[in-house]
Amino acid sequence: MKTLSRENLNLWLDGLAAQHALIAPHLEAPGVFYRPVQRAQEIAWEAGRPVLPAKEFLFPPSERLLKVEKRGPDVRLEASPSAAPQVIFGLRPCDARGIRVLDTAFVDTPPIDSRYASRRENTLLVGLACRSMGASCFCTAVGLAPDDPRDMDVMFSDRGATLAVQALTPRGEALIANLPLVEELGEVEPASRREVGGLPTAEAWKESYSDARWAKHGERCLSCRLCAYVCPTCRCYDVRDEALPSPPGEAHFERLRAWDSCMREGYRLTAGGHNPRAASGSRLRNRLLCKFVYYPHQYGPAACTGCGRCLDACPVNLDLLEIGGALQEAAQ
Amino acid sequence: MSTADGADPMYPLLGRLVSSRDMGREIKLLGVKLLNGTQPRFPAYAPGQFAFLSAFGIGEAPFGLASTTERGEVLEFAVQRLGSVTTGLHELAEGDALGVRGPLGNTFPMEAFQHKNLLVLGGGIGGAPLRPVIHSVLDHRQDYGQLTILWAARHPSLLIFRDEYESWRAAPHTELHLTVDEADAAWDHHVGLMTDLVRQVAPSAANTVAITCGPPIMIYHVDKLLSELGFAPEQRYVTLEARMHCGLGKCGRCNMGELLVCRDGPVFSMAQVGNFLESYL
Amino acid sequence: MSISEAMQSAARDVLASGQVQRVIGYETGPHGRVRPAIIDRPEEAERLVWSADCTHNLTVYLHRALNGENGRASREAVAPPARVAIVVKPCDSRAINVLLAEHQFSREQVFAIGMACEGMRQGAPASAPEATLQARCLRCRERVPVVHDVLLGEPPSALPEALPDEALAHVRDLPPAERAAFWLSQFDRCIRCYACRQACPMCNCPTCLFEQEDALWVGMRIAPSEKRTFHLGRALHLAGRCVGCNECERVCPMGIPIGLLNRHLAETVESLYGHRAGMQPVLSPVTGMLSAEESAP
Amino acid sequence: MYEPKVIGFLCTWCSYTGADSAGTSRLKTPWNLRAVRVPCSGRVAPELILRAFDQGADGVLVLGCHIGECHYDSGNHRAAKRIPLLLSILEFAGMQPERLRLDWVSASEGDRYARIVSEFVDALRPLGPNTWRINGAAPRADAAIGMPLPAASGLSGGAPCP
Repeated sequence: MKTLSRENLNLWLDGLAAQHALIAPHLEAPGVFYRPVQRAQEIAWEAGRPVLPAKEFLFPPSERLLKVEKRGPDVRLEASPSAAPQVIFGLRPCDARGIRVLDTAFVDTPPIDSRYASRRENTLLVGLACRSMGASCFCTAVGLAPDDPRDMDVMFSDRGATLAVQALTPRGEALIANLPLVEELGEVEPASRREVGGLPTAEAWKESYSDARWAKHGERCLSCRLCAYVCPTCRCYDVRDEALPSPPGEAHFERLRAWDSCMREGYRLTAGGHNPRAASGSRLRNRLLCKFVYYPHQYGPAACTGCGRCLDACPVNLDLLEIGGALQEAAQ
Repeated sequence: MSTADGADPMYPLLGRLVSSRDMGREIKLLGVKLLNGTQPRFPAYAPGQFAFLSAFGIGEAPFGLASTTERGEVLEFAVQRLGSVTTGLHELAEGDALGVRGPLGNTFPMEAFQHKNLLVLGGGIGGAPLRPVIHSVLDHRQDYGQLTILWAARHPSLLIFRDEYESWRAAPHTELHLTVDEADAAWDHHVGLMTDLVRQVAPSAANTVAITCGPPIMIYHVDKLLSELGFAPEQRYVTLEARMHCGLGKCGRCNMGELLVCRDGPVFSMAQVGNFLESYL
Repeated sequence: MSISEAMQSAARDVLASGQVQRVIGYETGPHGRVRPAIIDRPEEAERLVWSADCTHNLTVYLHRALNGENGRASREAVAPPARVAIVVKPCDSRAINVLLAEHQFSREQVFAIGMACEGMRQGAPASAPEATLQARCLRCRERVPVVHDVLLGEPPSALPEALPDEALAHVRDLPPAERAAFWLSQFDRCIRCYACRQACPMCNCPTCLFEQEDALWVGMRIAPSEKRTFHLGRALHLAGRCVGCNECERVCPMGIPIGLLNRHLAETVESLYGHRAGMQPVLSPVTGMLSAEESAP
Repeated sequence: MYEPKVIGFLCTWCSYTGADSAGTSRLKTPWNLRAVRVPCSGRVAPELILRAFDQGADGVLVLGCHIGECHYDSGNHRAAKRIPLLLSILEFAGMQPERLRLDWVSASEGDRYARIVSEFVDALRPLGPNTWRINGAAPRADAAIGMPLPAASGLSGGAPCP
């Protein structure tokens, strides 16, 4: 195993922050967030799972798709600029998997989303293994582990005075090529795992489509978008044109895209005003079935990384594991 | 977004409105020609596909292509004024610039329809994406069997492509049946819902494919009726609508179960979407 | 009989006798978290609980339930219940008064199971038993719901001294530039998930002004300026209507102290018009005419 | 001296004509005010004023008919109710209160119009540009402020790692 002293790690991170945008867990008043940091000192080391996943650095809450400039009958379109390099440090395995899941929709499935792809090409994922699982974590139920390195470019595991380092991709190799790594005997101690039951099979989710309980769950749902916006894999978006300040005689606009969620009441409205998912139960069902049935069908992987954010943050305790557990029981 | 050749499919091509013609109450047929220059041409497209039109500064919305590649390079769209984008498109004058993104979505399997009888059921503005089917059949009349068109609207003023009815009727082995929910004084055709008209025409399911487009409630009931008339799910096609934002299978807006209307559709056979139709309603 | 049992029995009775078709109360979910429970059958009443974790304001469900926007997942229309029983704390019951004044439903459609309230604990709906009361409860002197058809529990004979709103005073006393920086850093965290709005019983417009598709009032960007406009605008729409249940702040995943905005305006309205929202079923004075003395030249 | 950009919402039945009569009486009024003619001061929803500030206004002046003289009977009552509350929340959010003012000007009060606009602009000048408008991201000031904030609810169950 190769290790790096904490001192050298901090020096390296300071250096990275000077070259690229360095994003890492950072303590802001009410909690820990992935934020751009200037120095290693600003990193929250002993933090639990950050409040939000790192999705916003690849798929920002809102961004410009293009700028439109109208001058009389003429129209000029201007594409938005491309992304700058960034390193996300201290990424949790669940959040790295979230990014891999987004990749399948935005990059791996043609046509490529150039904005996402440009950010993704310019982003390195440097993980920090969790030593244990939090109360609401269920990464083990979706085939991950608290110290799962698979979706990272580089993985660090904290061993106290030193950290074990492992590069998993050529880009990761290049990133740590000049680090003063020390070869040490022994293996990295695996994180403590907790097996979490309750997650139905894709087949059982699919079978649940006409289950009467969706309506009961829907009665409690407030139709906010919290679960989708704290989710590492929810990627629905809305597109609209908005006016920009313009010089005299011209009209400037920007075409924006911004996060949207299928939990919103008017989300699935058709142009004629018909709403196929007017009922909150059908929206909840759609979101959960998207995670485990629809998204895998469209893009490959299941769109749940077991981070447990939706379990904790739901104002009315709509619990994926509880809903799923009951469905699995019904299926058996 | 970029395709294999590096073009950005979220980036619209610039076009000009070459014609804007009133077809019915608040319904216009827009003719769009792409600007010459360095831009790539609008690729060849097939019946069933759709494209996004941008009213710059207001937004973008998907519309079924109502023209065929064979009949010329002008792209035609039937646009009913409903919301902000359609209002913006209606207010454009001939010569104004607009954006076009497409063609997107799948197509009607016109080859598989050859030598079959076709039953085309269009309700209101839902008739727009069916016009390319009708035109393709009329332009290759010998390749298809009997063509029966059932055309409906809430009111005669909402019937689209009225100036083409003569030519449709004049084609060999072609029938056109009209109905409106509510007639005006000049109306001398059937009055009633599309389902009434289907019952009256009583089409035979033998060697026939039915293609339906219209409001969800019409699709649902017409489909039920066709099933009763002996049309198997594989013989019943629909083209569906959703207020999508990308048309590329990304934005997630248009899913119907595991299918995306934009990428897997908009044309579906009932064998694919029969189970979901209830939820679409 | 414990207070939870008394509540279960009240719920069972009104359902069994057909007085109501639905009861909205509290139950305990996984990991001991208390959450809303919506039950339609008397035998489900045993699920209901009452504790210092019942912090949710359930009146948010009243408008939806009585207007037929239920959670149905299929095409069949389900008739809305004619009358609904709801478990209310004193603060929640004030929301019923506001909604009654705004004609969202009629008094006859609601059977209020009032709870004599001693305050909710910090960390609710999953607090530690030794946790102290929420700050909003320490400031509150109401122990009996202003709207109730049955009252459960014993209101205490003597009330503790209500605590002053230190957080509000603190923000008010900041120099303007620091106050602006403070709020900007708070609003900056917002992700526009609209949990605050959806959890609010007063936010029942069919389409929120801040989500109109024309973007004339506020743009769709999830950016500081738009977020600030949303929060300040929403606070204004709640002036004279907010009952201080603090659900907006509780549900916020980003820890934004939204309640401060509402409390500031509630105090302003009280000092200008002597109005406290929901104490009676009367409209907010903010939407009406000036009184005779105010409009004197 | 900084010249502020002021948006004036003027009721068409009174203050808009009042501005005219200030002009015909050749009264000097600051050029800083850009008038928006509205049917009534009651039309001026607080969101319009928020929008004006978001778009870069240094000050917003709302002028309506005197109480009792509203063309629609009670429109100005609504303005009198809402705008003080808007001012209160804007001040609470850190804006200088001098930047928003509601007042009454009748059609014949050209002198009063000129006086109010001058007063308003004079009060704005020393304040300098309004920092309310945000271009791009907000300065991420850590809320290092001695106040207990609500915990972010997404935090409660996180893993106690690394």
